[in-house]
Amino acid sequence: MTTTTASDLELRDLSKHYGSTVALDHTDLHVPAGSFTAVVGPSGCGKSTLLRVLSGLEPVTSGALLADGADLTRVPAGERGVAMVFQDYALYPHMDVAANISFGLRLQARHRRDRQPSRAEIARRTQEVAEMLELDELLRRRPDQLSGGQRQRVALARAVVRRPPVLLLDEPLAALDAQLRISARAGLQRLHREIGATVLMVTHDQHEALTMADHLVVMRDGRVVQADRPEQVYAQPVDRFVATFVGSPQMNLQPGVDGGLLGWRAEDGRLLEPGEAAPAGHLLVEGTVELCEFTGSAQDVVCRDGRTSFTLRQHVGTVWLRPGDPVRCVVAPQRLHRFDRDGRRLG
Amino acid sequence: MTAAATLAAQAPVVARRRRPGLAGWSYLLPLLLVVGVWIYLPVLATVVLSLLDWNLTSPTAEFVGLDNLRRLLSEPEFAQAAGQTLLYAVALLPFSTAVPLLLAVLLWARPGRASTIYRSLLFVPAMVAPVAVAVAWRFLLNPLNGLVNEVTGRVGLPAVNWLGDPAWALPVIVVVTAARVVAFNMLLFSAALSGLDRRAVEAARLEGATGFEVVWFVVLPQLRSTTVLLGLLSVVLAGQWSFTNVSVLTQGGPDGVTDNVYHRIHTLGFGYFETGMASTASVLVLVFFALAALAAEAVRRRRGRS
Amino acid sequence: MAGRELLPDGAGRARVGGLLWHLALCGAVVSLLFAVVWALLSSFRPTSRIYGLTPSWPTLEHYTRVLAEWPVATLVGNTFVMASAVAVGQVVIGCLAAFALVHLTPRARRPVLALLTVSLAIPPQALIIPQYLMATRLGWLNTEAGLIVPQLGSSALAVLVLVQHVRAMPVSAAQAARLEGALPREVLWYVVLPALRPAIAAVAVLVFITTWNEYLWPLLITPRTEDTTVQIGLSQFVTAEGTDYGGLLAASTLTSLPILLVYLVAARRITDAFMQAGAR
Amino acid sequence: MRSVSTRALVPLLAGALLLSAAACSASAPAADPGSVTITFSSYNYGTQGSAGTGTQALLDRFAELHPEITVEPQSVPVADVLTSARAATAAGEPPDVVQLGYSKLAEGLETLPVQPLDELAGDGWDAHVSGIVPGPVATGTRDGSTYALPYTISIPTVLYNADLFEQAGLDPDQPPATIEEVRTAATAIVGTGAEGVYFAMADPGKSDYLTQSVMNSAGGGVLDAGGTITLDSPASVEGIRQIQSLTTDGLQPAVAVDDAMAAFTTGDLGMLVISTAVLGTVQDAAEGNFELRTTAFPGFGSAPAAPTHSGAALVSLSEDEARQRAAWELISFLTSEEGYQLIATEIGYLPLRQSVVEGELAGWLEENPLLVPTIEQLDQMQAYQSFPGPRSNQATQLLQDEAVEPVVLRGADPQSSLTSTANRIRELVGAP
Repeated sequence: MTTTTASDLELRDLSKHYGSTVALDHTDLHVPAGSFTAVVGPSGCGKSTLLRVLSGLEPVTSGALLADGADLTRVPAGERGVAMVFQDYALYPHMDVAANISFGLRLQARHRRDRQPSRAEIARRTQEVAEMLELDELLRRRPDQLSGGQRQRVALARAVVRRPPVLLLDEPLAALDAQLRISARAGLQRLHREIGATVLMVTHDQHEALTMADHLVVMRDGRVVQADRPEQVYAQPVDRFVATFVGSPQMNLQPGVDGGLLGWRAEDGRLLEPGEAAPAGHLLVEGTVELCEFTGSAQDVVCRDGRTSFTLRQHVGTVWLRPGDPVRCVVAPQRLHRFDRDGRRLG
Repeated sequence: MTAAATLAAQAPVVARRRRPGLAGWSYLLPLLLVVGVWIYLPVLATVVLSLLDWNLTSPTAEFVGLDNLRRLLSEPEFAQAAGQTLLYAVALLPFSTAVPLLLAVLLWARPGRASTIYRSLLFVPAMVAPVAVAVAWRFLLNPLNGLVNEVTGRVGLPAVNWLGDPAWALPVIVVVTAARVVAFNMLLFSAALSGLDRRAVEAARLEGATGFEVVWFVVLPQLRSTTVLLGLLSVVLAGQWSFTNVSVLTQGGPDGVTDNVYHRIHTLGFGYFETGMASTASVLVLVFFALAALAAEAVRRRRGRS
Repeated sequence: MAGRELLPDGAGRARVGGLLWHLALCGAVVSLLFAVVWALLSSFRPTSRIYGLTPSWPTLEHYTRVLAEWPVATLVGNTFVMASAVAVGQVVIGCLAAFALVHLTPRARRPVLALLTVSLAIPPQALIIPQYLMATRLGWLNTEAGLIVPQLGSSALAVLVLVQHVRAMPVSAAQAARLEGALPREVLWYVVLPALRPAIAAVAVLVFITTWNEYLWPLLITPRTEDTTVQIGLSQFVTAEGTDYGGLLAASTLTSLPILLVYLVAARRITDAFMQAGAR
Repeated sequence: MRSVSTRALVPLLAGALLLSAAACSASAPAADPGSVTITFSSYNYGTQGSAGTGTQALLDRFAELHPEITVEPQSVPVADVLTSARAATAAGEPPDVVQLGYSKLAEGLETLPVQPLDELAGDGWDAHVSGIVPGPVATGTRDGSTYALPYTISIPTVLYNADLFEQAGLDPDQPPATIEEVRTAATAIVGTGAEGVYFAMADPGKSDYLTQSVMNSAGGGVLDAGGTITLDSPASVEGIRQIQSLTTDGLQPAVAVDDAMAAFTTGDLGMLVISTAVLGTVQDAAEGNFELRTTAFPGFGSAPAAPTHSGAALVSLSEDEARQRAAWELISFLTSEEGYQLIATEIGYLPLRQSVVEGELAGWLEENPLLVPTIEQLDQMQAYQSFPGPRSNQATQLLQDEAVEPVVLRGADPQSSLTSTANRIRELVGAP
């Protein structure tokens, strides 16, 4: 399934105000062409507004929006070559699946003087994308006769059939049940590879963002806090907020020297053998096990030391800790994250 | 005692207390009572009256069978009135469907304080006393010194005796009636529009649809059932909606061109006290609409739409 | 988000589109309201100027005379009682029937609805005589009951609208309540009615206005002045000696005020009632 | 089972209660033995303007004279007088005294339980009726008994705009007396740009009083003494044709009566030929615009004018003995000298007793000259003729809708329209 070249997106000092509330606050962002970029952040951080502004459904208050360098800010919604899948799918209730998918192409044919793509071409591409998303038996069904998963796939098919250079996904997996979500995740990534467009996915689920994206953007209060490869954001969180927001369980934090903070990931803690001394330079953490969360291949052990608590991950093969057991573990210096008094990363 | 058994023990209590059959019918009773006594009993009386020659006050009424029907069909006035009732239905159709739908869509396209104010203003004609509006129109349409002829005169058009000229009288009555119909149906369409999924409209915008295409391909198709319903209602009620204006402005004249079956029945029943003929005319109207309703039902069922 | 342009065509075209939008709607308002406004203005013109187009100083002569000689209060009072009683009556009957037709006796729905639809087409002019004879036999001449009860007969439209809304409601809530042992009466009261409130408001407004403007029935059933309604009162201005236009226009303005006031106060709620009624 | 039955019946009870509670609220008024209560259905009562206040004055005066009789007035729209009277009769509670328009009288006499007034009056009848103008009394008499006495009578008269007359070079003190003079005056007035004359033939209430006045004055008439329908006779047709020629020659606007009245009150119409009943309304509307004057109904050719009257008579429908007597008291007062005097001064209808004209009214007539020309023409007034049988009102409406309006306003051929309509009426009422 060929596609036009994916576009590289760029937001320059972009702001969006709804009356007095500020949804995007001088945001700067670069979305690499052809990437699968996930935008994650707490609710109200401006990620949905980002999509609505990119798609053109909302006008920009100030700043610029570029695609491959071309200024899109003033270009009307329909003419930006941007397709979007809504969170609640927004299918056309009175059209069957085939009509839903082909509506965009039929509009294109109406608008162009050469009346391209032709009726046969539209039918072919509709059939092709329907097969790709396993919808070919459902083409005559109406939206209200479809399951949640099927509706989501129709919404995807409708967006993808026009071969858009940019595909926006608004919490695409939120409405699916757990089982369907896993297969849909793989489906979306496969789809991204096949159509080669730049995909920008908005989600509140940081786990989803980490697993699916090749470019991760963390937002807060209308601003981009960090944008990088997922493993880089996971390994080098730029501040306390990113550190605790990305990755589960949350990064353990405890007061560091001179008011700063020391953070370590649950999997970076190494259990000491009874009587073993803590190696030099390593951080020693002690406590007793409060509860254990078994996840099949590993176990997250939540321990308490007086007022503070921390989580340690044990992998299969070691002796499983039980609530009430004493815990002494150490963290290697190079695995430690140091934050200053304001939560910004040091070094 | 498995869990299922204990559950079963309780179930019958619930089932026994709930008797949908009896309760259901007792809920329907007020409606059946009221419609039965005050609509269908009088219909029966009308059918009986249509077979008698009685003027309501004389003690004797003699059975004349279909004589009333023969006299009714022989007089040209009733046939003319019946034909014109259909004319009213067709003429009022755009004012009960297209015009209010257009206004409702315009208001719906730009939600906000302005559209709320416009919607309230546009609903006013539905609330003002019909007699007052009719009288105001008599002023405006006065051939000698009315405002309408004043304006058309300035533009160079000849002065028209709007309510007195057989060519113009019916269209004028339709226009005078239209305001109230547009006002009512505009609000009903607005209600239907508010039920639509706004996200689907945004999706269409993203697919490159212009404002017009969004309305034509996404919005209007979803309003088809409401439009058809209001269209049918308009065909059925057009005669009744125009009744007040006909009786106040033209009394069915000139040369009977503005008469419709409802005004004719009123003239027969109350003007001439021909109770027999008035009842016969009503039975004919009732039979016509009952057949039309059955035909519509058959068409709908054969088309298989639920 | 109020005020948000639903059909954005880019900045430039939006401004032009906006202008056209306002023009079209102002055009509609003018053409629909012209006669009503003309009637209102004419009610302030002195009798000698009421005909013709020569401008004149406004005068309250018609209003003072109407307020002095015409029983405005009694007429508006009678009509208000009649219209509200009929509205409440039809809504109660409508809700009970709609609930039963959808939840309790669905088998009865098709025949009953057919019966109601046909009843809409029956010319009221024909039924008036038998209805009048029945009402007077019950001794209801010149009484509130005579005005109200027979008009409950035209509940068909109310039922048809309410049934549509009850059917549009998700069935799950009612079924859940019934599973918890709720009686039909409780299902209606606690589950169906709260969700039906906007539709009820919409129907109540429609019935109130239609009944307020009813002419034929009050004419016959309440000949006595103290018991009759506004529309009959208005016809007293059309006399054998010619029509007293000034008085008629002043009187109809005065008697339209109550509905206009109710509407202005409740305009938001009435239009919203219609809007939500649609949303169901 | 027991709990189900009671609770399920709640909506059932609601419905039944609604109906029964209403039934018992119609308590009959307690009749105290001494006084009698009678109902008076009047289309003037409660209306705006002099008609309403005048009727109230009459009833107040009657109450002073007869404290033992309480009159309960019922105001009814003028177009629906017969309707509500017949409906009330069907309901078994007919009004005791009814003000019934002459165009509907014939049908009323056939279909309403009208009482012979001469029997109710007993021996006082001859003294009472002798002073009244004979024409309308004759109309209310059927085979020897009089069922209706004239109450509010008006005759067609010519209202004219003295200022317009002067502008057109006509002498306002020499108003036209014949149809030919009306034509010449109208031609002059049209010369000044205003409309010439308007005969209110197409009466909104579908009454044919003006049609009959024109036909009578032209030597024809709707019916002849023997009861044969003569509205299509050459003389009748000629009368109507003369009125039509005014329209075709552009001297008379082809508009509705309401439109013509509006034009007259704004001074755009020279002469308006209409019933004196509208004098009050037109006088108020014309105030300050121009000087309003009146003259008698014009003659056709050499024959004197023979206008008939419109307006209403009083009939009694009560069956009960005591109420019949009370009804006669009211009718006799309203048609007494004092009654007619009040009717003329308070409402503006014609005083139907010559004794009243020469008596108390003489002074009043000086200040209110508008009625004088008509009063002087009282003796030429013809009795209003109604078609025989229960369908007479329908026949009258047929005459007005099918013949008079199309001919006068829309140029239909007088002879063929009147002939075809005459035949339909002959078949309808079964007359020769």
